[in-house]
Formats: sequence, C-alpha cells, structure tokens
Amino acid sequence: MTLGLEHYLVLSVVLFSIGFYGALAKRSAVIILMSIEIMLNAANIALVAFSRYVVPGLLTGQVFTIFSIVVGAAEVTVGLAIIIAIYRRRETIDVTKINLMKW
Amino acid sequence: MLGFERYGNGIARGMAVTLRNMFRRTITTQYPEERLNVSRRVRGNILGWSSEKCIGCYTCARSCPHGCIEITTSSRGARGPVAAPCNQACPAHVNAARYIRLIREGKPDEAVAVVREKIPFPSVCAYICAHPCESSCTRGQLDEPIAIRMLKRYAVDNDTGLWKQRSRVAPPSGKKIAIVGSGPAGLSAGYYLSKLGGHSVTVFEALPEPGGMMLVGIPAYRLPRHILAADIKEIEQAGVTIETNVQIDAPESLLEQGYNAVLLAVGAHEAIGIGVPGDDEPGVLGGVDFLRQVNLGRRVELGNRVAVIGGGNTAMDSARTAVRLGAGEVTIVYRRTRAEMPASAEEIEDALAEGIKIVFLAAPSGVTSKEGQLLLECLRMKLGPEDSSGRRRPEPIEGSQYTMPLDNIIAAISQRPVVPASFAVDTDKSNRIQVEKETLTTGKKAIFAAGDAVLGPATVIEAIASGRQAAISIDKYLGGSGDIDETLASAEEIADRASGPSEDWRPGVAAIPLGGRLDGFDGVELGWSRESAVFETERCLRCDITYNVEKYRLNGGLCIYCGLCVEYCPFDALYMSYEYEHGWYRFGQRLLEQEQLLVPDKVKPSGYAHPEIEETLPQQTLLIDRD
Amino acid sequence: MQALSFDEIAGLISAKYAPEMVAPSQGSLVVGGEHLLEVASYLRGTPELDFDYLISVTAVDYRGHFEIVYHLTSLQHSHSLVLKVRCPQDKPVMPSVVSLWRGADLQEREVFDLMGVSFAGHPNLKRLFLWDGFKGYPLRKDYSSGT
Amino acid sequence: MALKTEPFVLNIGPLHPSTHGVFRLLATLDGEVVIDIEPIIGYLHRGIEKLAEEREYQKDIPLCDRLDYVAAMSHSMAYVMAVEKLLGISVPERAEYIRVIMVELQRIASHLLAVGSIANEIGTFFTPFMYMFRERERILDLFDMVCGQRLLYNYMRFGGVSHDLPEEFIPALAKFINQMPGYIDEYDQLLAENEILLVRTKGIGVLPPELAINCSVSGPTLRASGVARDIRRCDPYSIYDRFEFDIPTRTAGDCYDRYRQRIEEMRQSLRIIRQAVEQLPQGKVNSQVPIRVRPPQGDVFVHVEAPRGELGFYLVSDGSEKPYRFHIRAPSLINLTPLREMIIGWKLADAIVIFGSIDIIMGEIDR
Amino acid sequence: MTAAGTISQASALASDWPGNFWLHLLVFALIILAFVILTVIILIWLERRLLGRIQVRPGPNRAGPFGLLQPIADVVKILTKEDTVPGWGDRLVFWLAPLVAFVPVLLVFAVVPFWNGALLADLNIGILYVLAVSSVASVGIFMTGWASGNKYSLIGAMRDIAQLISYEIPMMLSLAAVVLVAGSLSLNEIVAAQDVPYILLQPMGFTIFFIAALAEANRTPFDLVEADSEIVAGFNIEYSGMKFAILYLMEYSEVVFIAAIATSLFLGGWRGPFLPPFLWFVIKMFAVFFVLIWIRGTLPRLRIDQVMAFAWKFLLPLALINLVVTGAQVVFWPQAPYWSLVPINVTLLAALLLLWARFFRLGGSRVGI
Amino acid sequence: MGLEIAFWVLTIVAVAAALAVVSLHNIFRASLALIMCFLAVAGLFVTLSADFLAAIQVLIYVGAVAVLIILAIMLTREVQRGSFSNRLNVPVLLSTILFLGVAVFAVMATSWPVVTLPLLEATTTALGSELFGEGGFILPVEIAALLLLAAIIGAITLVREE
Amino acid sequence: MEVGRERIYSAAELDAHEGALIEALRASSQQPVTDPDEWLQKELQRNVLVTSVDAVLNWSRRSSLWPVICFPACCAFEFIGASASRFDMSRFGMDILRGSPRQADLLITAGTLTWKMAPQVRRLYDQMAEPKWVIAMGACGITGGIFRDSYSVVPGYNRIVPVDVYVPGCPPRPEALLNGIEMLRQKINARSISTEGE
Repeated sequence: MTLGLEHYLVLSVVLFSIGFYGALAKRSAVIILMSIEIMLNAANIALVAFSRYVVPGLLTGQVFTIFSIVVGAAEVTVGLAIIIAIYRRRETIDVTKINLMKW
Repeated sequence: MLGFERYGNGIARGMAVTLRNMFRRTITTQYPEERLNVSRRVRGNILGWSSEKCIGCYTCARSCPHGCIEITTSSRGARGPVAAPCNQACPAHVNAARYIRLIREGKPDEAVAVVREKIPFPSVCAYICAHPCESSCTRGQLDEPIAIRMLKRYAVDNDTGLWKQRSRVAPPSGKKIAIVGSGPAGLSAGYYLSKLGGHSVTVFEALPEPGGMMLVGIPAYRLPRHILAADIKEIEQAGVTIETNVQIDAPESLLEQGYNAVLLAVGAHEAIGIGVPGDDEPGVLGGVDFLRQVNLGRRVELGNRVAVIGGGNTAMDSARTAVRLGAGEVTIVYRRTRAEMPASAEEIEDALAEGIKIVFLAAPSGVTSKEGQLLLECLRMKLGPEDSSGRRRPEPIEGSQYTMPLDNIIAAISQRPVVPASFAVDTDKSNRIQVEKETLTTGKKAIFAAGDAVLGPATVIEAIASGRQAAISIDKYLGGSGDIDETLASAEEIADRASGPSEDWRPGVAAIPLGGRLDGFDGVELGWSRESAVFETERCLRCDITYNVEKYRLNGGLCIYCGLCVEYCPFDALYMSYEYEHGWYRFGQRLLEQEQLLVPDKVKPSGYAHPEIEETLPQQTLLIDRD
Repeated sequence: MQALSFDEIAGLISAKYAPEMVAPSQGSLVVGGEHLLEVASYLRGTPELDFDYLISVTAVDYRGHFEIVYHLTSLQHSHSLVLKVRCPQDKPVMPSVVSLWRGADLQEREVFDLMGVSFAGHPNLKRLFLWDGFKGYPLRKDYSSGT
Repeated sequence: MALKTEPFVLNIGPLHPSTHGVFRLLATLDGEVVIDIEPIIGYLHRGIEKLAEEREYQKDIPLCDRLDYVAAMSHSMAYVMAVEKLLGISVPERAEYIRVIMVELQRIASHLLAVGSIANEIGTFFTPFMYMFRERERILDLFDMVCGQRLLYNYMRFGGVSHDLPEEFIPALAKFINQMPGYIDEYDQLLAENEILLVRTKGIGVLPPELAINCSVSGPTLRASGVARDIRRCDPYSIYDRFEFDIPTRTAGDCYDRYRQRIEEMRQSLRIIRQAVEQLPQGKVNSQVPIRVRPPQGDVFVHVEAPRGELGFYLVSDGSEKPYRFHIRAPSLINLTPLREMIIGWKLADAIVIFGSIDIIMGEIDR
Repeated sequence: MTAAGTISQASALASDWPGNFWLHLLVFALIILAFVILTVIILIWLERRLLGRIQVRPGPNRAGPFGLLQPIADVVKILTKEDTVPGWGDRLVFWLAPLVAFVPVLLVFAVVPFWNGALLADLNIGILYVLAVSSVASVGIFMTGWASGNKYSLIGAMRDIAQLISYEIPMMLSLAAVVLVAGSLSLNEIVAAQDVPYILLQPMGFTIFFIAALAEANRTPFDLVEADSEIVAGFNIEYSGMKFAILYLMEYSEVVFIAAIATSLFLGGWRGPFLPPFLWFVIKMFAVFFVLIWIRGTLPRLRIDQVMAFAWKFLLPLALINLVVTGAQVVFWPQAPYWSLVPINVTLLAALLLLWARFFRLGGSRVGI
Repeated sequence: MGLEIAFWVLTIVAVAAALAVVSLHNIFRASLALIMCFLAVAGLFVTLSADFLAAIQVLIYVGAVAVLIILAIMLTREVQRGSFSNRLNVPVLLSTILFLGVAVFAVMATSWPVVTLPLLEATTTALGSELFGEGGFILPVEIAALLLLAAIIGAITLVREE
Repeated sequence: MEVGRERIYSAAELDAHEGALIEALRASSQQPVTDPDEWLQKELQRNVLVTSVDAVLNWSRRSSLWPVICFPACCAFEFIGASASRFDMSRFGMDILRGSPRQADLLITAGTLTWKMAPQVRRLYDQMAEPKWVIAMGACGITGGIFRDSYSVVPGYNRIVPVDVYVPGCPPRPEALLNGIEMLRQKINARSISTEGE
C-alpha cells in the first residue's frame, strides 16, 4: 500500500486522541501541557499532510504549521509560567487540587 | 555593578603573558642553580646511623617526638673507657664518670678515692665546687647535667677513709719549700709536694686561720667550717706545716731563710669598686671585704636596705650573707639579664628563694649620700649586640635614670690580687702575677706563683689545679720527677647497663627550710640519701663507654624526618642525607616493619655538626626530561 | 587615644566593681562567673577602655575547676587585657560573650567540644571538631583515649 | 535564573576541589543562590593540643609545624617565642634575623599559594596557580637549603634556630628577592586587570570593618577591610621594630581587595627580607638551651602575625617538662566566623571564591 | 519508489561519487566518525601539551613519542574501567544519556564540507540543521545530569541548559547574517561563496559566533557546566567507564564541531591556495583549536548570571545590530566591493564594541535573603 | 520503499512515545518521551518533504519547548511526585476511544481530493516567499511575533519575584 | 560501603547520622585491610593472547593514572607540588585531576586521616570504579605518623582502604611521590586480566 494522505491523517488522529486522553485524565499540570503539545503536533501533521497531498504546489499548510508552532511555543511559555506561579503559591501542580478558578 | 571597564585589554594582557610563557623553557625538573651549588646538606630524608660513634645512650630514641626509633643495647660495654667530657672539663681532671659509676655500685669510699687521686680537697669541692664538669656534661645538652658535685658530696659524706690504704708517701727529699698563702692553691701544692714529693713544706698565712678564700670568701652556710677544717687537717697530716698570722713581705727573704723554693699563692682579696662617682661614701662596702669581715667573726653593721652590685657568686654570697645579718631588703643590681649572669644557677635560685630581689638591666651611675642614707642612682640598660665573649653587651638607655634609697651598698663586681710591691714580681694591670704559663715560674729564680694571684678571681677547683701544676713544676725544679699522681681506687671493671639512662630529672636537693635558714650560718644544703644518689647516677649517659648496640631500628612508616634525633645525638652518630624517601609495596604486614630507610654503618659526612668534613652528596636525578 | 597599662585598667575596674566580682591577679583580671557579662560589656562599652577586639577564648582544666581565659585588646587604644573566669568542674556552665564579640562564636564552641564547658546563651552550641557520639572531652586532664 | 525555586541543600566537601582541605559546607541553595550555609569542620582534627600536652616542650615543635603546613615557620616561631617567654631566655641577634627572613619568606610562599588558589577558584585552568607555584618552589628550595625539608621545617629552637644558614643561602636569597618583584608584576599582568576576574571578585563578599572587628577577623582578611591591625606593627615582636615596612590596607573588603592585599603584603615582605639581609649580623644562632626544658610555673600568651592572621599561643606551665595547657589561637578558624554573612545571598560560584579569599588552612582550623 | 524529499536531494548531489547512495552514506559516515575521533584525540593531546607549555611544563610525554599515544592510553583505560551506575537516579536514562548527547554532535558533521562537495548530505537547510541538531545535545546533557541523581550534576546540567538556550539566539542571529551575505543555508555553498573569508566581511558576526560557540561547547570562560572548583565535575560526575568516555568524546567533539563550523562559515572552509583543500580545512580548524586552548589556559570563569547577562545584554543586541547592518548592506549595496566592506565592518565592530562596553554592565549583585 | 519504511518506523515511534507521555509514571521520562515524539514528528515532516519545518520542529519543540518543560519539571519538583491519573480516568479513556473510532471512520470514509503534482525542490525559498512575498502572511507573522512577545512578557510577569 | 539514601531532615539528625557512621566504621576498622594484590610476586601462567592484551591494558592503565582529589592535610601541598610545573606529574598522563571519584584510578592519600573523615574516604574509595589503586602518602597515611597516638586519628589508611604503595616522608618530597607512582606503575604492569575480578 502506497503511502497516502489517510496514513498521515489516521496517525494524526491517533496522536490527537492520545493527547486528548492525557489532557483530560492526568493530574499533573505539566503532563497536561505536554499532552496539549502532542495534540498540537498531531494537528501540525495533518496540516502538513494536507499541504503535501492536496495542494503540493502551495505551502499554505506549512505556513499554518509555522503559526501553530509559534502559538504552541507561546502557549507553553505562558502555561509553564502559570504552573510555576501556582506551584510557588500552593506547592503543588496537581490540577485536581487547584480549585482556584472554580466558582 | 561592574562591567568591562577596560574594553578587554586586561584579558589581552593576560593572554600576552600566557603566550610569552608558552615560549619559555619549561622549568620541569630544573633545579635552580643555587640548589646544585649547595655544598653540604643540612638535613635530608634518609637517616643514617653510625655504629662507630653510637654509644647506645638512647638519646635519639627519647628525643623522637613519637617514638619511631627502637634501640636495644647489650648490657656490657664494647669499648672504653675514654675520657668523658666531665673528666676533660675539670681543671684537675677528676674522673667524674668513674666515681659516678662507683657510687651507683654502692661504693662511696671508692668514689672518694677516685676524687682524691686528683685533689686534696674532696670535701670542700663537694660543697662549693663551681663544677665545670657539670657545665660540660653531655646530659646537660639534653636536660640537666648530672649533679656531679652533689654526688661527690654524697661520697664524701659516706667516706670510710678507704683511700688511705693505697695512699703513697714519698721518702723525704730534704728540700724545704715555703708557700705564701693557705688558700686552695697553696695548700694543694703543699700537700702534693709534701706527700708525693717528700719535701718539707711550710705554709705562711697572714690571717689567723688557714683556708684562704675558702675560709674568708665563702660563707659558712655554704661551706661549714668543720668540713674545711677536716680537709686542712688531712693536709697537715701529710706533713705540711701551717703558720698563721705571718705576713710575708718579700719572698726573697724566705729563700734567704733556707727555703729552696717559694710559691706565692696569695689569692685575690681586694674588691674592685663600682667605679662611679660617690663609690667611696661610707656605707659602700667591697664584696670580699664584707665577706671577710663576716667570716672572720667580726661584727659588720648593716642597715635594712642593702643593694649588691654585680652578678657573680660573690654578689650572691654577699647578698645572702647580708640577709643573714638581718638586712630586711636586699636587692641585687645587675646590668644584664639572668641568662647572662655568671653566678651559678642554684645560687641564684637560692638567693631568690631567700627573698632577695634581683634588678636586671640596671647599672649604677652614681652614689650620693643624704642624711645617713645612700642614694644609688641607676640607669636602665638594654641588650645590644654580642661582644667578643658571646654575651650581649648592655647599652644604657638615655634618660632612664632612677634612684634607690639605701642604707648600704656592697660592690661585688670583681676582685683582684693584692700583691705587695715588696714582692717585686711582674704584675699586669689587674694586678695578677705574671708567670710562665707552663711552669708557673715568675721572673725570679725559685719563686713560683699559683692560684688566684695568677688567675685573677677564679674558682676553688681552678686554684687547686693551679696548685697541682705548681707542685709538679716545683718538684721538677727541685730535681724530683714531677709525678704527683697516685692510684687510690681499685681497678674498675666496666659496669653493666641493662637499659638506657633514666629519663628523670635531677632529684631535688634537700635544704634546711627557709624559716630556719636565715637566722644563722648553718649549712643550707643537705646531702643526698643513698636512694637519691643512686637515682641520680642512673641518669648518667656514660659518655666514656661505648655500649654494644644490638638492634637499631627506625620505623620508616612512622618517621617524620624532623631531624631531632640527629640534632640531639651528642655523639654525632646519626646523620641525615639528602635523598628522597623510597616507597614500598606491602605484602601483608611484613614490609611495614622494613628497615629500609635506615642505612646502618654507612658513615657519610653529615655536615650537621662538622662542616669541615663536607663533601657534596650526589645529586639525585630521578627524572629525565624526554623533550 | 591613650593606651592604658594593666594597673590603670585594674584601677578603673576595681573602682567600679567590688573585689569579689573582679580582682586583679598577676597581670590578669579574675572575674566571677556570674558577673562576666556585666564586666565584659563594661569593658567593651566604656570609651576609655573600648575593648572591641576579642583575641582569644580558651579554657584550662586545673583539675577541680576550669579557668576560661579571655584575651582582649582595643584597636583604638592598643592596650590589652586578660580576663580569667573560674567555673567549677561539676557545673561547667559559663555565660557566653557571643552577644558582645561574635569572634567568640567558634572559640566557645571549641571549648565546649574539647573541654566540655557549656556556654549559656550561645546561639549554636554543638560539637565543633568531634563527631556526634564521641565520648568525653579530650582536653580535660582526666581524659584518656584508651588507645 | 531569577526564578525563585524550592531551596535544596548542597553538601560541599569535605573532599571538594576548592575547600582547601577537608572543609564541609552545608549550603542551602535556591537555584544558584546560597541562602544559608553551615560550615562543618573537624575532619582534620588531630588533637594537636592534647598531643602537645602529652609531649615535652621540644617535641611539640614538629607538631606546631603541622598546624599550618603552609606557614610552618611562622607557627613554630610563635610557639618557640612563647616557650622562650616562659623560660625567660633571649635569642641571639643573628638568630632573630634568620627567623625574620624565614618567616617573611614563608609569608610570601603562603600568600602565593593563597592567591593562586583564589585564581583557581575563579576558574583559571591552573595557569596562575602554576606560575605562583613556580616561585613558591624557589622559596621551598631556599628552605630546603637551610632545613633540608620543603614543607615542614622544624627549624626553630628555644633560644634561636636549629643551625646556621649555609653560605650559599644568602646569594640565592638575594637573587630571589631581586627577581621576585618581576614575577609579582607578571601575576598582576595576568590577573589584576583581567575583566573576568574583576567582575568575579569586585564587590563580592564584602566584609565590613565593623563586622570584621567584632568577629575577631585578623590578618590580610581584616586589613583588606581597612583595619590596619598588624601584630608586627601594633605589638612588635622579635626585631620587627627595626625594619621599615608599610602595613598595606585596602578599603572595600571584597574578594578583589583580599586578593590584592596579599599581593601587596608579598611586596612588603620582600622589603623586610631585603633589609634583614642587609643588616644580618654574624654570631651565634642559638643560645645553648638544653633540649628538655622545664619552664617555671605560669602562663604566657604570645601572638605573631602569621600569613593568615593573628596567631596566638597560650601556654600554661606547671613546672614540668610538658606544657600543662597548650592552646593555639588559630587565625583561620576565627576568620571563618563571619563566613555566613559574607556568603549568604551570593551565588554558589561566588561562595567558593569568597571562601577561597579568606584563605584558610584546615590543619590550623581543626588542629 | 525512490527516496523522496531531502534525502533524494542529498543523493542527487552525491551522485558523482563512486558507488550508489547507500555506499556513499556508509563510507562517509565512517569517514566522519574516523575524522571526528582522530581529531578529538589529537585535540586532547594538543590541549594537554599546549596547556603544559603555557604553564611552563612539558605536559604528557611518556606514552608514545611526544606523548602522542596519551589519549589512546586514556581511551583504552577508560573503556576497560568498571562501569558504575549510581544506586539512585534513573538507570535507563543514565544509560541513554551519553548517546543522546553524543549522537547529535556527530550528526552535525553530516553537513560539514571537508572539501568541495565532500560531505555526507548537502542539505539546503544546512545551518538550520546544524543549529537544530546541536540543540538536541543539550537534552542529552540534561539527561546525564538528572539521571545521575547527584546535585552537582543536576546543577551542571541546569547551567548547561540555561547557557545553551541563551547562547543559541545570538549564535543563530550571527549565523543569519552570514546566510544573508552568502544567500544560502547550505554550508558547502557558503564556503563556495567566500571569496574572502567571512571573518573579514563579518567581523562582528565572527566575534559573536565565536563567543557563543565557546559557550555552546562549554569552554573557558563559559565552562560552568563542569566547573571544577564549584561543582566538582559537573554533569558527568557519576559517569565512569565507557559512558564517561562517550561524554568525554562528546565534549571534545563539540569543540571540533564549533571549530569546523567556524572554519566553514568564517574562515573560508576548504578554500585556500597551494595546499589541498582538505588540508586547508584541517589547518584552519587547528588554528581555532589553538585559540580555544590559549583562552582556556588564560581566562577565569564567569558566573552563571554573568554568563546569562552577557548573552542577553551584550551579545544579543550586538547580534541584532549586526543582522540589521548586514541586511542593509545586502539590500542596499549588493554589489559592494570587498575592499570597501572590510574596513567598514571592522570599524563598525570596533566602534560598537567600545560603545557597548561602556554601557554594558554584568549584573549580579547580592540577593537579599 | 525507503519512505514507507521511514513512515512506519516514525509512526510507531511517535505513537509509542505519545503513549509513554501519558502513561509513564516518571514525569522526567515522560518529558523525554515527549522529545522522542517531537523528533518523530520532525521525521514525519521530512517524509512530507517539509524539511524546513522539520528543522524548525526540532529547533523549537526539542530545543526550546521540551527543554523548557524539563526545566519546569525541575523547578517544581514534579519528579518526586510522579504522574497520576485523576478520577476521570476511565470515562476519559472511553470517550477517547469513542472519539478515535469516529475520527478514524471519518478519515477513512472521506474521499480526499488528493492531487499528484511534482514536489517543490527547495521548500525554504518557497516558504519564504509564501510568508513574506506578495499576498503573503506578513501581517500574521507580525501578529505572531507580537503574540510571542506578549507571551514572553506575560510569562516573565507571572514568575517574577516580588 | 555505599550509604543508603536515608531521609534526613534536620541538622541534628545529620550530625547524629554522621556520628553513628563514624563510630561504626571505627569499631570495624581496627585491623589493617590486606592488600588485594598479593599475587604480584608470583610468576603467572598466561597464554600468549592474554599476555598481549595484558600488555596493552597495563600500558594504558599505567600511562593514564588519573588521581582523585583527596587532600586532607599537609601532603596535599607536596602532591600539588608534584603536579605543578616543577615536577609535572602530567608527564605520566596524570594531569587530569578528577574531582569525581568515578572517573579516577588512583587515590593518593595526601594527609592525616581522622575518624571523622574516615567514612568519607571509605566512600570515596568505594565510589571509584575498578581497577583502582591507592598510594599511602606520608607518615600519616602509612601509620598515622606523629599523630598516631591521638584520639581522633586513624593509624594509617590501610585500616580503611587497601593500600598498594607506601611513600614515607613527612611530607614526602615530590620526587618521592613520583618514585612511588613509578612503583605503582611497575605494580600495574604485573597485573593480568586473567586474574582480575577474583
């Protein structure tokens, strides 16, 4: 079977699901952040794959991926900053114990 | 905060330094040339031991800070005896090492015999000898010298007169000899000339009693009179006639009276003044004059506050005598420090113990009298550079005058002989009779001189030695053999010694208590018991006998190469050479005890105490640079 | 800025304190243990004395009592003084002078470690050289290592 | 890394490359910042005081050498002076001069080591250290010439020194003191203006003079804070009153000043040695004192200016041949008192430099 | 199907080589490995000998002629030494870390042109590849530090990470300037474009790159990662045996790597008269080594915050200015002759350095506790 | 052929690494697995002829993001606590599987308009002109830059000490 | 004696822990540790292959002895002196002074060992990777030297670790140390991998 778009899409979906699971089921904020990064990467794969297979002449998908990476970097920066700020205040980053935002 | 203030030029300079050094010659294993030129190694890291020189005295083992030298000697000496330092140092060459051994063996009478072989005043010496033997005692380098005088005193206190059995009396020779002065020199000369030369000897004494300086210079609390009298009695028994209260004015008159020879032994009885303005004030006394007055039983009035100028034994005697005469406050003024004081240490100790104050680094600069009270003006001194005698010369500190109000001042600086002009002999500027050094002959025929009159103020033992010398000389002059030696003690077998000398200090010398001491002139010092004496003899290193060293081992793993053993070895049997230490492997425990570091029986020049036998040791070149 | 001799210092002290509190003896001041801090702060605080520099603190075991020896000097006046304080062997407690001279900190700990004299008021009094569990105080005269 | 994080405890030593021996520093770090330290010492506690009390006086001289093994001469000299004071004996002139020459040479050697270690701790790859050891080796050669030992000399004796100088010593010494200023200039070129060294040492670990005095700090560490206390000048011992020399002080009291202070003191020591060599008299080097001595009863405190500060010996004699009490006022130990104030708040790397700039020797601290 | 993408490009470039693509790959991989290891060995020897000379001593000279076999002896000894693993810490990561640290450094050499076209793969993203791959090495170092379970190694690793992240930015910017001038990301093309070495055209770029490279390779004065006097041996404190050998190799490979990159980008790479190009490459590399060793023999070490401040406050602004100036030169004066650009740029470097040194302050005061 | 092998290998690595991220107990190892995952994704980009993106992926995700995460882990001492699931573990797992099934079905069921055009040789140049060229994304690039700046400033503000 | 990781929370606990460690070591270390290399003197039966491997291995080991930093006292300065320019130990490939015991081959015991220090040295030795050697430098290292009688001094490093070569001296001169190292090199030369690990 030749390598096709579906392969990449399915891979993307699988990675996304893993990230999805991690983001929802884990206690540690860092792990959640990492899971979100996996989800972003999964999306990037899909973007690049579409770019490669659907519009090979145009690199719009890759351009979007660049933006995605930038946003991901920004998100990690802010996310980690929040985590550290919370940790410093509460000595934990267990999201189940952080009910600061709860109403 | 700081930035790059100098735009990196500091870094650039540093880089330049390293670059410059990159092209320098490497210094590895290059010793600076100074090192190669060192002619002799002072101390290195290989310890060597010479069985030739080692006498087995254990000093090295005991000086090691943590005991890494192990030494075992056999009980019997291998060589000897040779002349020990104490023997050599004694002017009369009394064999102290030998009588110490005899005392240890419990033979005090034999010991007295050994003393008697050389001097006719064993008891006097036992009480007051200045003991040059102790100063040169090898043990003295270690801690305290052997108390040779005290041991002698123990011997004479326990004498049985054994020496008389072997005593030799020479046949009369018919010659007559006159001796002027009954001091130690005169009486010694008379004794030997009479007993061993067979001459008939007459001693003329100007004072009412014989003894000279022993009598009038030394207070009775140091030399009880009966001891002196006993020794003089022995001399008289040997045939010497003593005529007291006879003042001889001219020796030639004696020769004319039929004497074949005349010995002038008049001693040094004139005190030298302080030499400052006002030293002739009433209340300023001469040291010997003061002592003579007291010892002859004459009354001397002293005030309460007395200062004694000087640091010699006369000064101590004067001060202590003054205390006994009732002076409440006695001060000794000395211009140097205690370390330079010529008086013997125990005298100083005793003086201090009797409440006498000693003012150091002060010199009198003038005496004034005011309302019957003397004012001694003193100058503070400081020690300057060393003079020829090796003592540091006192230098006055400007403007440091201070005065002491006193009742009496005793100037005990020094003495000089009184040689009447009628003697018509040559004297030098301190009034000593000029004699030929070997024969003690004066410029005049048949007239000899000995003792303090020749030597200046000296010690009893020196005077005795001088007397012996005079006796030999006179005997030879009169046609005798000059042999005045005799053998009084039995021949000695070299004594056993199981272990080294004892490590203890001198046993204390018993003295009558302070309270009773100051009231009169009873002898202060008490003799030793047998135990103390034997205890003290155990300390003797026996420098005259070489013991067989069966085992000499250095624990190389323990040695720290401090060099104390080498330095303290009195006999230069150890040396350290310049080599580096060798490592070793260990197979189990065996090699830890290896005597690898010790190089026995290899006499290399140490350069430690003998710079003259030097030779450069081969330079150790371990590392050869391959570049 | 006048350097005072020992006698002058002793005179100043004796004028202020009773002889049972402070007594001069052989070139040193012998202070009663309970008055140490008072005397020391007087020595430290008086301008003409101004002993601002504590050279050394040590202790001597005189078999029966300990003697703590303080060597003081003044940088301003460059005179110096020796303080000696006795404390009995059965109750070896001394007031600490760390509050006056911080320099005593390690030295008092050293004395505590090796001599077993404790200093009341010392901020961190524990063994300095030897390890926890070491038995005895080695500089005491009755100590024997047993080896 | 300005992030505030959870503090953790770092155990520096006892076998750490820059603890100058077996010193242990329990440092509580917040990131790289030291927020608390606790010095733990005693890893070289050999019980010298007890050993000395169990030995005779002369056998303690080797022990004193081993107190501060970088400045053995100074220590044995101080001890010998204390015993001489107890005994009341004086020292021949020549011996005094020899002692001064030896002690000042020792000071240069010790300072060379100290400065070299500071450079090492700042992170030079041994180069200044090696250069300083190069000159130190020359001093050790001079000592070797005199004593036959390189490090622990056992040269001082009661009443003088062990033996006279060999005749080659003075020319070699003269050569050395002529060359040494050039070498010191080379160190200055290499280090003194190096920007990295400046930013690593200036303003770091400031020891204010009031704190220094209160903590009884002494020696170059004290003088770098601006307090001109030098025993050689304020309580002259031996023959130091005969020489002209300055007591250099610096003002800031930071690591840089402590480093420069030692360089300056080396120059002053060279000055003293130069004068001493010129004035060196002939004569005896030892007044004949017996090997075993029994000082009279009493106590004595003698302090000298050792390379690391004020070294004191407090001896109590009970009249026997062993000291009854033998106490050493070790400058290194007492100089450690303000360590906490100096280090806290600085980075770990600074802590090492500050610690190094105090220049301690464990043998002396732990004894 | 043929290999696609970049791989196909690489094979296309290498098609003039004997044998097919895989053989080329294999041969070149071996050549690179041999080259790196040999250079590292010579570098270690050179460093020890040169440091010795700086310190007026000979340095290792017993093993082999002039001590040349000394590094080999070291390697054989290290390899046969017991491989200890600390009782605590993370064993798996401990095992992996040296490889993770070493392999990226080795991978970098894939794009280094030893000769015209003589390289494993002439990627058109060459410099980007170098930067990307070399940043992976820091993960390896962090893994060593963490897995050792030792606080010293952790501090060392943290320092390494901080240092790498900080210095990557000025380095990247200085390389971007080079890319602007050369008009290509490929190293081979950059070398080919250097009619004069870019050190003359880009003096500022070279200075920044060199300083940043010192930091990237953890060389004095930025050798905080294994600062002997502070954190004993840094990140590799718990390593022994084979794994330590790899870490040791990695450290020196990084030096070789920065020397190779500096040579290619700034010193004209393999270009040079008379001698064969490869030799020129090696000679230039060793010139860089010499300077590195010389610096190591002289300079003290900066403190971590000073290192950071230096990167962010000193190098980064200068690198930005350099990038802007270079961009302006490229855009507005594309045909500028070298003889005019070189003095202009050198003057600019001097002026900027002096100016910046006046304003720049290394921070780092005491933290109030 | 090579491309397919590469794809499958990378896929397996990526999925395994991603699974490891969510399942490993040790957070440090999880972060290492994340790096592995990122590297595999970079490889996948290469197989998609996006080599510039691959380099960017390594540079930013591995060199910066992952390292930042590791730093955060170190700073928060998360390693000592370990990674645990929360109470929602099982429901989330079920819904994830559900989502996976649906999405895979959707992907497979959709007929994608795949075009087979020749690939671009050098994507870097093309990407550059795409981003900055005529009618490109110059505004979004600026916005992204602004976003990054904002994020950095925000992060610094958040963790700054008082 | 690897120390287990125990949780220690306060300084007092730390002190107590250390004290217990010291006392335990003190109780168990009253006898010298025997040298493991007693086979040194024996002529070994080796085959040709092992001999050549031995030659290479021993050459590399003796040419690259990396000492570990263990500088308790005085001897350290002679050790540093030996590694400084004048004596330059680096000629023997010993210029890499490792702060980390893991990478070091040689423990040079430069100084007096106290009981308080003994667990640390023991630990240092245990942390060193095989093959490792120990040179006891100086009188204190061999027997405790002048401090042998002290209450806190270990009488010789061989109570704690097996010692290969003893270099006497107080402190040994650098030449002596180099000589000791030369002896150690000879000793290493006599090793064989066929007997290793026994």
